[in-house]
Amino acid sequence: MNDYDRDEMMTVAAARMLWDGCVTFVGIGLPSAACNLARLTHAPGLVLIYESGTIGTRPTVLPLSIGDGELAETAACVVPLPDIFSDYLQAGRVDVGFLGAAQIDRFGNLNSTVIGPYAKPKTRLPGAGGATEIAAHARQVFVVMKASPRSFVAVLDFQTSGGHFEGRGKSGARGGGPTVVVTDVGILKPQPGGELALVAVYPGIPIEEARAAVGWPLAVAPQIETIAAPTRNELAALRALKARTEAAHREPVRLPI
Amino acid sequence: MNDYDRDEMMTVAAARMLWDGCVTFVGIGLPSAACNLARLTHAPGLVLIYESGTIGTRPTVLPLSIGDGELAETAACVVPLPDIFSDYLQAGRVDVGFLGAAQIDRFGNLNSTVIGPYAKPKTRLPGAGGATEIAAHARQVFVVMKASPRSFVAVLDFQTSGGHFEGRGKSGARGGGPTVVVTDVGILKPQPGGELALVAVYPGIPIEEARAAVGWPLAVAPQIETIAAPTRNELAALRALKARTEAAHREPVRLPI
Amino acid sequence: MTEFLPLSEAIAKHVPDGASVALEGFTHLIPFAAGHELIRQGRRDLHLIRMTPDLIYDQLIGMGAARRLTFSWGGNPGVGSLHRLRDAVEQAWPRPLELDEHSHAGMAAGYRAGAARLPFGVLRGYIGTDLPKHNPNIKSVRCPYTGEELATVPALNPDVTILHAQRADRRGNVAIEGIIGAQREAGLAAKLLIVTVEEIVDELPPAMNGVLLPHCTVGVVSHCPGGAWPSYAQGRYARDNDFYLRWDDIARDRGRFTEWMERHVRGTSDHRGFLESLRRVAA
Amino acid sequence: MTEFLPLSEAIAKHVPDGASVALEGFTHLIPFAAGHELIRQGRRDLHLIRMTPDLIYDQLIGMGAARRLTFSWGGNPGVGSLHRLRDAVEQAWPRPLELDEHSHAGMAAGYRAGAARLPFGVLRGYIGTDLPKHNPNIKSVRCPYTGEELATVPALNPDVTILHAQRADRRGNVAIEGIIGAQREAGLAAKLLIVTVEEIVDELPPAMNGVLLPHCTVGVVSHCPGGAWPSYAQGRYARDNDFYLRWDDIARDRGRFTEWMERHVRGTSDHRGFLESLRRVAA
Repeated sequence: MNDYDRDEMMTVAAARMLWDGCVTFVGIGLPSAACNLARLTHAPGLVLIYESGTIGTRPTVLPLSIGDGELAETAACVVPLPDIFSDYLQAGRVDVGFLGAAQIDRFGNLNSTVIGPYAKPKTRLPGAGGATEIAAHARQVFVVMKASPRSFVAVLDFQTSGGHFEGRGKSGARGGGPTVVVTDVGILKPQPGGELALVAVYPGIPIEEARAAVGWPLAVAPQIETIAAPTRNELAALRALKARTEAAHREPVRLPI
Repeated sequence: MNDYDRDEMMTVAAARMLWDGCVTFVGIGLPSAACNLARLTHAPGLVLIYESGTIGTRPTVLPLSIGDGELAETAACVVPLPDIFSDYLQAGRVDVGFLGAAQIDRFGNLNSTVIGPYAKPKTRLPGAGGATEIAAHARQVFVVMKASPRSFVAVLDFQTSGGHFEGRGKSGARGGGPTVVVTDVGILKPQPGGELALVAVYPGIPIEEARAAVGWPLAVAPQIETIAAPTRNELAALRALKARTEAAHREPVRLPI
Repeated sequence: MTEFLPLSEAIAKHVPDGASVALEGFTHLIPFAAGHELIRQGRRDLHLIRMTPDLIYDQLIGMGAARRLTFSWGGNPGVGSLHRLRDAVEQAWPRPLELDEHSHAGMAAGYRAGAARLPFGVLRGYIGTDLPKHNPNIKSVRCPYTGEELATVPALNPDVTILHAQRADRRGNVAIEGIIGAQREAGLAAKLLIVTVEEIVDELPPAMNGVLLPHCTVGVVSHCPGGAWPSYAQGRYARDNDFYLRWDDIARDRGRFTEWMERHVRGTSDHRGFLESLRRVAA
Repeated sequence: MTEFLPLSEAIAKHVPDGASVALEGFTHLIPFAAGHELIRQGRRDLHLIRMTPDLIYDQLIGMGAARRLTFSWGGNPGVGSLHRLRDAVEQAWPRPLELDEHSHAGMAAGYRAGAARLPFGVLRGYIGTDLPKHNPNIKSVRCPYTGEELATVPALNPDVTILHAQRADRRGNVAIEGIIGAQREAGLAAKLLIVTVEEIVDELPPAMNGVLLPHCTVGVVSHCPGGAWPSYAQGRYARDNDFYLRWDDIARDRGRFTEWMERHVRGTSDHRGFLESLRRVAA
């Protein structure tokens, strides 16, 4: 069973961390794939909330955007976006929020705003969106990012969303912050004090590769777990989901004329 | 055409003041009768908002409560009650709000809270409900009350809702306050300075009767209008509405068992 | 996970003496059956919260269950006074009742803040009224942009909110249709939400933009047909306006009130028994 | 009274140079046709407001229509960057663009405050982020009950909000179905609300608890079938995900972008012409 790629390994690793009944705040891309994989395998009662306002969606294919029509059609209900942020996220009803970013630092703080100075950026990124308050208020945050020294940096260019920053406890943030960072070379978790350390690797990926992919001297937990490779069942479900998605998105859309 | 009673005269007088397209915040009782009479006669485009959350209702009978099922069934839409108060009333979208009360003073301030001291009342009344913010934010307030020296008083026991009180202009109130007080003996309007004066009487009711029904020395406008008696058409529409209402409310309700 | 419990167990397990409890529903879907169960179980010292106390709070107050009342309009809609509420406030019978009195707009802002887990709500309210003189909970805040002073109310976060709704599914999703008042906000503001429902179905149709309380917001569901009577359930049964009129007579007199409550509420074992006892009277 | 106007007249009459304009719709029902009409009429110095700028704001910004942008997430959803937005921020091309940058939760609070005509919104937000260092509009207020410090945003009250919806009736009531994002709040927050609709019907069915903007909240209705493309209208046509992908190529290059806009938007007289010009390319 070695016929999987690193994206698949990451997706499966993230999906396994979700439990049945867990309320997740889902972003597009790998988090959406991981959540729907979990829902289609071990966690059928997973509650998916997309920030567009859909609660309890059960899409048969992965959405391209966070507001695809299928999310509304398969939702338990569709509520105004302001309600999602006030009455669900801020109110502490989200168990797990997923985040990615352009940069992460050793405390799990994230940058999705700019590379370079804010007033005159080298690269203008999309910005916060829901991330700032997901980072503050979801009970746990799962960060999913491919590791490289350019993205796992010693100093962020801009802090969009807070991880285990100093003073978090008194900041008014209701959630616990990042509890895990899933990368393509292994899994990091915050240690007492909040600094991330490597706690697990994937089959065939040496610890040294993980350390080389991180732009600061990465702490390594005393015991390193090796994550089990994706099972046949997991891979089959994930690939079928992706195949359905590609087929659906290939269907031509007619101009409304 | 002398076969009408004072209630009918008041209702018709109030109804005539409403215009087609006017957005009204309606209370139960005489205001509801006046609004629906207007809608069924000269103002078919009147927009009725009940605080229960129904917007654009077109009931065929008068509701007994402010949340009767027919209001929902005939509404353009039903929204949460908090939206009514924030996005419609506070936002300044209500042209006319109707109010009644147990007591009114010469500036159109109203009491619907207590007779006697607040902490140890002689009579505990229902309280503010929507009245305080209707008085503050409706563009105009129409007060409808039967006149008597017990209810038209020199000094309120408690001010529940503000009329033309001192400092209204700087109070944050967005609306214009009471523009008319419809009583069973005539019609009062605020004069410059805010004090109410008698501006109109009904056929056959002398000014002296109106003055005697008010517990302060009532100012009288230089010119007193005499309101036209209800027309045959108005009376017919009002009585048909009331007959339909009584018939509907006489229908026995079965216990849900 | 939403619990499914008979109403008597839901109340016994989750609503202790002294709790703050909101039974919401604006004219429509008032959870009468749940209120009666609080009376049957002899709850004491409750902090009752409700925009429009209505008959069910008249009954709770008259039976001595309440220590404090947070409210904005306390009358019998379209009829007149709530005599038991009046008697408690005017004569402290059967016990004194503290009032935390608001306007509708203020209570709506308090529930909304509670639902969002903000500590306070802001409104352009309580203008030209004596209410703030008598209620220290009404304060103000200055707008950091315009310098304007705006009224504030503390967030309302009841220990338990009880709602009545038309339907729930077997996972605990609750669907409501019709006038909803502040039900949604009061439900989401609660530490625990209990919902009594007319019917439990295997699966609700997709609600799209309708009103649904997702199961992750619902603590307990109790099947309780007719549980809103004499209030109503849109599409199921109508408001018993006649009973609201008759209540005026029943509640006017302490003795008659007590007798009625002993016979129909405390003398019956559940909501079905309550309705049956009334049917016998009517027959 | 709601006005019924062709889109070109609605824009000509109600959206002057320099206006603050919110075109809302979260992925769904984005008012593309209205945005194109702003470009056709050569609007300048607009203050554009929108949670997720999307392609339509990329086009407006790239054509030099905007002076300032209030937003919370500026990307091509599921695809990547908005190249014209980036070019304006990074290189001031074709002109500099002021940013008033927020989080989604902050903008939602701003729209909600705007809809309620409160001067500011409160949220437990902007925690652990550098945004307040760069946006002086993000301030704070102290809770008068708990002493906690909470973030505030100024109310958003656009001069004009433009929405796209499925249906309006002849009085100007507007019915929306599906994902609504902050459309309702942005619409009610506006000094004037313009709605383009797929269809105008004699009478809408009663909406009960659905989403309806009553005619007294709607300033102008314009009939504009297909007006959300390449976004979508639930129940009418699907999101053209493929166009969102293709836009990445078109917008990456200043020349190619300008040529595309001149040909398809400025070179057509209305939305039907725009769609037809694209059909010819596809054929």
